[in-house]
Amino acid sequence: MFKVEADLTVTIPSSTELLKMVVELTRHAVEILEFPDKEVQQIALAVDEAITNVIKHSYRYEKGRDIRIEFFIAATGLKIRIIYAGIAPEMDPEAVSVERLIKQKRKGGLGVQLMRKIMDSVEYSSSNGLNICEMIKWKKRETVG
Amino acid sequence: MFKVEADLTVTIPSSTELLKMVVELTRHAVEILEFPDKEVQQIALAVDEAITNVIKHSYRYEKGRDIRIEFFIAATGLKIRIIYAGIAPEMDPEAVSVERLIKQKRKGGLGVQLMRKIMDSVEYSSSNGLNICEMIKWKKRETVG
Amino acid sequence: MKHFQLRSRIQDQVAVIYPKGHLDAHHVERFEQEIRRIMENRVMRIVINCENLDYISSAGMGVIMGYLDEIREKMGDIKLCCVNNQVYDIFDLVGFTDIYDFLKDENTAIRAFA
Amino acid sequence: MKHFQLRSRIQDQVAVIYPKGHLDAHHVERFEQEIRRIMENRVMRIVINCENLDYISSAGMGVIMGYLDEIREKMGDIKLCCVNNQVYDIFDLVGFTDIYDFLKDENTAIRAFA
Ligand SMILES: Nc1ncnc2c1ncn2[C@@H]1O[C@H](COP(=O)(O)OP(=O)(O)O)[C@@H](O)[C@H]1O
Ligand SMILES: Nc1ncnc2c1ncn2[C@@H]1O[C@H](COP(=O)(O)OP(=O)(O)O)[C@@H](O)[C@H]1O
Repeated sequence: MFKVEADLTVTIPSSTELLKMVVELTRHAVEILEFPDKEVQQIALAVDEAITNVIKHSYRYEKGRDIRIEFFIAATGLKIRIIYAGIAPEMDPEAVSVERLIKQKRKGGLGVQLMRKIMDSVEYSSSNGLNICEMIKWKKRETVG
Repeated sequence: MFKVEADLTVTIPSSTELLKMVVELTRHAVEILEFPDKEVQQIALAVDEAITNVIKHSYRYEKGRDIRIEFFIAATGLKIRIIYAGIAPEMDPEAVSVERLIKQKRKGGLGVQLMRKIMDSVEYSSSNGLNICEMIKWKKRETVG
Repeated sequence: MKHFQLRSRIQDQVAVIYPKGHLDAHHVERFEQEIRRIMENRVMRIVINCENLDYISSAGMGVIMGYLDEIREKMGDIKLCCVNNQVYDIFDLVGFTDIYDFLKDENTAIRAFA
Repeated sequence: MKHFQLRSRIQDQVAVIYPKGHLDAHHVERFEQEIRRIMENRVMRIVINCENLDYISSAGMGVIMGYLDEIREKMGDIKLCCVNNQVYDIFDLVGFTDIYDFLKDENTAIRAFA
């Protein structure tokens, strides 16, 4: 399905200043696949959420740490792999409903939920001090070709 | 001045389809340095020209070859390094005036001239089958800070 | 070029906030400060006019979420208006559309408090 | 989303081309085909209305350059109009502003042929 080597790779330093750049870069990369406009926007948002979490949770807002984003582009869909160091993510944090989050006066807790709603699969893994977040979005039948 | 490692790295396959993505990515990266808007646009154009030449002359429009773009961001300016394989560029092709190009019915010959007009320095080098195009733009006094 | 801008005003004891552009984790502090400043002035009726909001990530939505409980306890509310389709779809994905009132235009949103 | 679009029309024996968006090496073929199609129809008076042209690289400028000699030999010309400041600066950098007429609006450009 996907090639072994990424079609497009970006390495950025951990800075929220670069989030918008990554979002627009993702939009462009995804547009090439001719996903519907709405999905293009949402996939870019999923990448924003993933990278925001890396900066916030894994790097605790420390600047200048590496985040590598790899795009694997296939006729049937798109795989995005984010590789980073720092604190490993907790595995599968449970989704908390917006109602609960509001009652708990939480200002977060939506990022991973959004990623899972937008993408067809979101997987976290860690080994040897490197963490990987891998997301896949398949093209729907009616949008292929 | 510039760090040894790039602040931002992008590796793309040789496809003119991705030129616009690179242009917008460059705009974003350069905006962070607070260059004046006009210079932001023009630096992005210089990168377009450099990459277009790589795809056209070094890779002869062959798709899927790697082009690596490194951004080095410093308070005093910006260095952009483009690393690629394929046919090594001729060293310092002479600038031909637009008048001459028109008389010769040429549809090209402006790219490197534009790069040199926009950037403060443009240097090509090759070794071991790898080619490098390195461009520097300094921040003007009045725009620093 | 500013990617995110913010202004607000008060009309009929309702604070109207106008976020503009791209609201992500980088710009969220500015947005949160504004909501808090309004609440510190004891205004608990807030309309977020999203007419010029092109993009919002969960960082921005977190702010809209985090103060809602306190605001509603104090008999206020947060209402949203003029949300474009793309941004609306995102609010819908996370379930905001069940919890907040989304109004077509600003006047309707302000009058909804009366 | 189409990054580059092109249409053209003929008025008073002048062809007016409307490039729109981002004209780079990826889209230049479409632009070149249009110029050649116009010339094959023996129209040698061409106005390029750049009102909606956001971006042009040397690939696009090459097309404007490559046919000028033939067009002028055949008593025609290429004139540009409605160029925004950023694009004008680029045309100026390469020296186009010494060689081509740049007009404020389309009518003036068309009438400049009369
Ligand atoms: N890259 C990451 N590294 C470490 N922990 C993470 C990472 N991404 C998510 N998490 C964990 O998952 C939780 C849920 O993430 P999210 O839904 O984005 O909410 P928020 O970041 O707003 O708390 C986080 O609070 C954090 O504990
Ligand atoms: N990356 C490159 N690899 C090989 N040759 C190059 C490269 N860049 C530029 N050149 C050479 O320099 C010449 C001038 O380039 P340019 O000014 O962009 O004009 P054009 O590409 O339109 O011919 C090219 O014709 C080519 O011979």
